[in-house]
Amino acid sequence: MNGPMLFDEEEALRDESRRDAGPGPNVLTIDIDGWEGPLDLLLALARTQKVDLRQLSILALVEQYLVFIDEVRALKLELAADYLVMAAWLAYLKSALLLPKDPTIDPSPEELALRLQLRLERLNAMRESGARLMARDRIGRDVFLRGAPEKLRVVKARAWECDYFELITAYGQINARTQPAMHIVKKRQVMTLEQALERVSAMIGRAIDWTAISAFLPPMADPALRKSALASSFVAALELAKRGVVDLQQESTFAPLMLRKKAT
Amino acid sequence: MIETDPDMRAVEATLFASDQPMTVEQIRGYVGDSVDVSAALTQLAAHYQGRGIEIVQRGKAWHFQTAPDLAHLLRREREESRKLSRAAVETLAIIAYHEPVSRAEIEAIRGVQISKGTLDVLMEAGWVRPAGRREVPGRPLIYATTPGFLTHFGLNSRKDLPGIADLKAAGLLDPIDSAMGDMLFTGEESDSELEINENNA
Amino acid sequence: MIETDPDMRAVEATLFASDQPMTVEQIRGYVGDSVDVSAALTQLAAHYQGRGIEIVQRGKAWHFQTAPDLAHLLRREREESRKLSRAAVETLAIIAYHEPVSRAEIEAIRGVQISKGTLDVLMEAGWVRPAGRREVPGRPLIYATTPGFLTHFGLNSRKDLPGIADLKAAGLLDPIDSAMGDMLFTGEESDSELEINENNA
Repeated sequence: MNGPMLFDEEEALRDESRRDAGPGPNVLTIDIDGWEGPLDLLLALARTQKVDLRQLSILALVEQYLVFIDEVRALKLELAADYLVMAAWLAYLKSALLLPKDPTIDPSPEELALRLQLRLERLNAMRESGARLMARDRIGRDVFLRGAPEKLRVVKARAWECDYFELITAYGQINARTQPAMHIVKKRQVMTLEQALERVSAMIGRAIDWTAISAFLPPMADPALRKSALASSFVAALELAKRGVVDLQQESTFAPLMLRKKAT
Repeated sequence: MIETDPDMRAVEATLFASDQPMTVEQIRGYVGDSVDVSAALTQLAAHYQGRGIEIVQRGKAWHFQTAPDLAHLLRREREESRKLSRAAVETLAIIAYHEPVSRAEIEAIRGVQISKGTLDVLMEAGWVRPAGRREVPGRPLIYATTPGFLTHFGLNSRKDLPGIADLKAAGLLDPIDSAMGDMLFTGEESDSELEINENNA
Repeated sequence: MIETDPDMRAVEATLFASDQPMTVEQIRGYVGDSVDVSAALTQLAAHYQGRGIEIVQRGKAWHFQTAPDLAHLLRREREESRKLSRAAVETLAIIAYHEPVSRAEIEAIRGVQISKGTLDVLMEAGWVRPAGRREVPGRPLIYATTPGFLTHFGLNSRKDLPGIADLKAAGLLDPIDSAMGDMLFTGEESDSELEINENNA
């Protein structure tokens, strides 16, 4: 036995006949590698009985297997372990079948034998089905498809999407982008140093006691102007202190800055 | 006259031009919704009966092919189609007749482990595909055949698998345990056969 | 009956399976010397007349093909809509507002070069067409919009396009300034922090 079965019909037939000639007692050219495991070997042996597998003599099969294995071992060919495991199991099965029935043994040897037979039947069924499948009218071997089909084509037509708003917005943005840039500084309300000097000088005249600088700011809400007024009033306070018009006092860092008219 | 029926002409031309088997829906995508594609295909198939080429249905898909009895004229001697190993053929048969089936189930039937390449070869050929997982411990992958399998082997459906009805009737597609139950139940006959054989032995 | 003529069947299958047009001699190489290939071809050609497929002779070789009048079926259009790129929208807008306009003029207005593909896309969309050449040195191509452009954007004429003043009024003209405004606005928030300090003061 050699190699995988090829699905050339002739070769398959030749292969089959070689298999069926099987490993008879006179066959010395035994190639154990040709078998796909013990079940495969068992099936090939079973087929040499030339009966329907349902009529198979399991005892005869066991005998065939054990003889075969012995021959192989006599030739000092190496056997894979699973063949030996199967041989041991079959030897057990054989003795169990031959011995008087012991109802306590479960599963019974008859059941084991039946199981083995069923497995062989199933493998055989699939092997035959496979061969029949391969023998069908297969595309590229028995039936042929059209050699040069025109082929169907799917032509992709692209529809471009763009809506009106996008179009005019784009134009607006081009214009905005390409218009010569002119930078105008926004007018801010500020209190100049002069204004602050005037305002603080006027107000300090009326203040007798220490007064926080925030009291000198214009009371209106605009925070921008308020900030400007604070900065200018602070500088004005320093200026007035320099001129000797006011006293300044701050208890600690970030504490309110206090102003008072300098005592004269 | 058949030749001038515009629907049939359209279906004929479409299927003929295609390099793939086509389903009714796919054909309709080309010939338009107004055409009764199924009817046209049936008529065409009848029309080509006995000719050198034929229209066949494989699963849901249809295609043109040469008549099988002309294989001897067209077979290219040198370019033998892919040769499958025995393991691959058996594995394919087991998947086809038992699908969906797990690797362990395939191995149980064959009595040997499947080598890594075997399933790959079948999948590469486009005949077998993984078809989900079996909801048992370990969630093994299960395998089934493809539409391409039906096409390649000229099967209209899995029911056309050679001998599948007989195998089913004989219980040869059932797992051994359930088969055992049946046989022990109907019992006697096979037992007695076995006994006879034993006597022969 | 024609269907059962074995010579014709053989020639039909051979020609069908071939991936090349075949001469009478080549066909004979497959079907055998006993077959009158020419006669079979002539009969087949007659047989397919008016059908969805036909057998034709080109030079010395014969082949099957689908009927030419059905070619439109074998091509199926699939629409695929895609958004116009930013560059394409701007280019289209410039052409619409300034037409007819040359590529160099478009680039001058956009302030950026346009890639060759941009105008192609607009022409493919059917919104822009070449509209002659500008009679200046180099005679550049000039572009204009098409009636399809007006239809697509729901315009009666180009005069319906909003003018610069309209765009300005709609706030579409100065995206940069408004962005600046946003920044000033967020700037004020930090002012309030200062105020808190003032209050503390």
